[in-house]
Amino acid sequence: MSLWEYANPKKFMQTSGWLLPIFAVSSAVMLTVGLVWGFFFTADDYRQGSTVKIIFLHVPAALMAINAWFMMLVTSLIWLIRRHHVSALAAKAAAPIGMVMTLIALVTGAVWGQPMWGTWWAWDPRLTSFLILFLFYLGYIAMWASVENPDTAADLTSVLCLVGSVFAVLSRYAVNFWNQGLHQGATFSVDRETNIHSSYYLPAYLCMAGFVALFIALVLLRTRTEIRKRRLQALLVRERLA
Amino acid sequence: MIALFLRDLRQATRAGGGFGLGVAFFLIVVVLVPFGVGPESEILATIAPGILWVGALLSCLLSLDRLLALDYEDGSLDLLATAPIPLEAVVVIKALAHWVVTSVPLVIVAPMLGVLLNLPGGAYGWVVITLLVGTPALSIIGAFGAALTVGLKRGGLLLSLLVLPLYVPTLIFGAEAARRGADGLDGTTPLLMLAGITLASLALLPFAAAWVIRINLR
Amino acid sequence: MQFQVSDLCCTRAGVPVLENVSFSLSSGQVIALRGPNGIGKTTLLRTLAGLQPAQAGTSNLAIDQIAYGAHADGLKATLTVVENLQFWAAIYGTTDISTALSTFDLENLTARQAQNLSAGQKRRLGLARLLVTGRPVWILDEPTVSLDAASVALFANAVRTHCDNGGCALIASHIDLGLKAEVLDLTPYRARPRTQATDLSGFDDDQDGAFL
Amino acid sequence: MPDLGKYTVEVSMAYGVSLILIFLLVGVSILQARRARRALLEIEERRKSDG
Repeated sequence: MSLWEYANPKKFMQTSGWLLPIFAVSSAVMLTVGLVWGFFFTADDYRQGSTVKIIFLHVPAALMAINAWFMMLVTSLIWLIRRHHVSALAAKAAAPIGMVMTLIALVTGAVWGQPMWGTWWAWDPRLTSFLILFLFYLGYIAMWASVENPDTAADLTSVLCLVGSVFAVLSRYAVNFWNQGLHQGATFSVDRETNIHSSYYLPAYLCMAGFVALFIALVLLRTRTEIRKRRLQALLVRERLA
Repeated sequence: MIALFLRDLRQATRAGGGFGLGVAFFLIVVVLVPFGVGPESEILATIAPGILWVGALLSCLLSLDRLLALDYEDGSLDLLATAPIPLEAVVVIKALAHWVVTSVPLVIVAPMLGVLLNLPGGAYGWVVITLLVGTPALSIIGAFGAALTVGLKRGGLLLSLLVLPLYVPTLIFGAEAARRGADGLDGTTPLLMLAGITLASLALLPFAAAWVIRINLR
Repeated sequence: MQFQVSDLCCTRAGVPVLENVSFSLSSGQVIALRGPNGIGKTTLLRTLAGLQPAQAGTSNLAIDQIAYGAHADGLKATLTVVENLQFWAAIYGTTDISTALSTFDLENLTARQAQNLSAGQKRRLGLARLLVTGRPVWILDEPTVSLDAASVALFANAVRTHCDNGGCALIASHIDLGLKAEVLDLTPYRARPRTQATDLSGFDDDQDGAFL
Repeated sequence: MPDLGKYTVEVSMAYGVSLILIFLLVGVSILQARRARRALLEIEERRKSDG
């Protein structure tokens, strides 16, 4: 019994088949409870008013946006080293989820910034980093879409993910440096961790757990789809050869 | 390897090689900016270092899809991959030739175009130095992007999409150093960062690019 | 020199096309690859040249003994005949290009740019590249395309001289070159498509079987 | 609807857009999953009946 057993498509399909509903249901429950609680039953912050409620979407989405990329990095490495197809397909499956999460983080960040900072968009280091992350997701997905041979596509996107990760980290530091440089604009950044009142903890954790479960459920579902598509393609090739 | 470098240079300078196109594009970008933002010399002076950097980056990007695609189409890349020199060296040499053909002219004309943008006097040296230090990184990162898209029929647009986010740190440090210079401050820190990026890219990306070319040739 | 290729399995776009290809090649020998279009001649040659990995099997042809000649000649349109040849000579660390020029009757074209050559002349220049590599094993993919009868004879002569000097060649070609060549027909090596029954849940049991 | 004070538009917009995006993602994923499963079943049935 080892982790690599799940690299077998059949085994993966079996296991993910019964894991998927568990994660889907638990994510739905946690998200509903967490978001309803957060939206309807939390008090306004004394400084930020009701905008503090955006935190229940913003923070988990941002968390998942980064985690999704991290997962893609790990699965890409597994593909490059051990050549397990499922791993490469999981990376492919996770990319659109990560991109949507990044988009949510950006949109909620902008909406939050409007009343707090007086502007929809500020080149705040964190927002900027997420914008760059969004571009990386875009490039990664475009790369998958434009290469025909699935194995070549998996190889190319894996290397892209590897190099992209290095440059994403580099960008993060560069952006920090850039905006704290001459332009003392960094007064914007809201220190979310120390500002948050303890009554927000529980719904916030619930939402985070809900987002994690949602991410896992979606990755499983989309990986299953990708495996089937890949299989379909293989069968068509076999028919053509036969 | 010198032969490869000379071949690329010779090819670029012959008819249809695209030599000078980058500089022309750079000129057009710089000339268009004042029409877009207005003729106030104050504003132009503030944004001049940034415009010069963005213009250099775009002209570099413009010529990237020729970097490897031409060799792929005529079969030279196959033959180079089976030749005695390592593919990593091929990538470095080709990026170097690309740099000499596109970026070096840019560095030379940048001060002249700075005049058009009312670049502050102290900034000329900084712009030239940052471009000189930063553009090799643009070429080698671009070579990696070109290697990723080399097998694709219409890879040009995808190439830009892939390469632009990779250019962000280089652009930030390069433009920041130039801007600090323009404001009469010390830009050494971002300049060192820029040099670091260039050196690290030169050291590591050829391996990634060669890896990707081999994948694409399969 | 004796090269042994055994049980080689080649894939094209991840799909096996040739299985268990085995042959041996010794110095002075010419092997002509035969087989219908699409059987995988190019794939086999590219695999041997080290441009793509073999799925299984071994070949003791070292990459640095092979001069590979593909469909495309790898010529630069704006460079002259001499410049093109000199470039490849420099890449392979040789200096003499005059033999190559004379063997393929290119001496009158030396200053002509490659873009102004006819298709046959280009091909001859592409083949002349083989001579400046100085490598013993020639792996050639359809070398005689667009060559006229006289040029084919030039080429056959070049191969003969190469073999007399201890080299050898593996040539995929549809026409008879007039060489004393051993014929290797690839038809029996065509990979059998997997036809094993698939259950409804849809996946073969082995690791990657579902995808190949 | 709770009293969101002067930030009603912003907060409801953040929730609205996010939920729409999430539902879109889930919807598209499910749609693609169905389509892939149907296509695969179809071709496997065909292969079976062909022998």
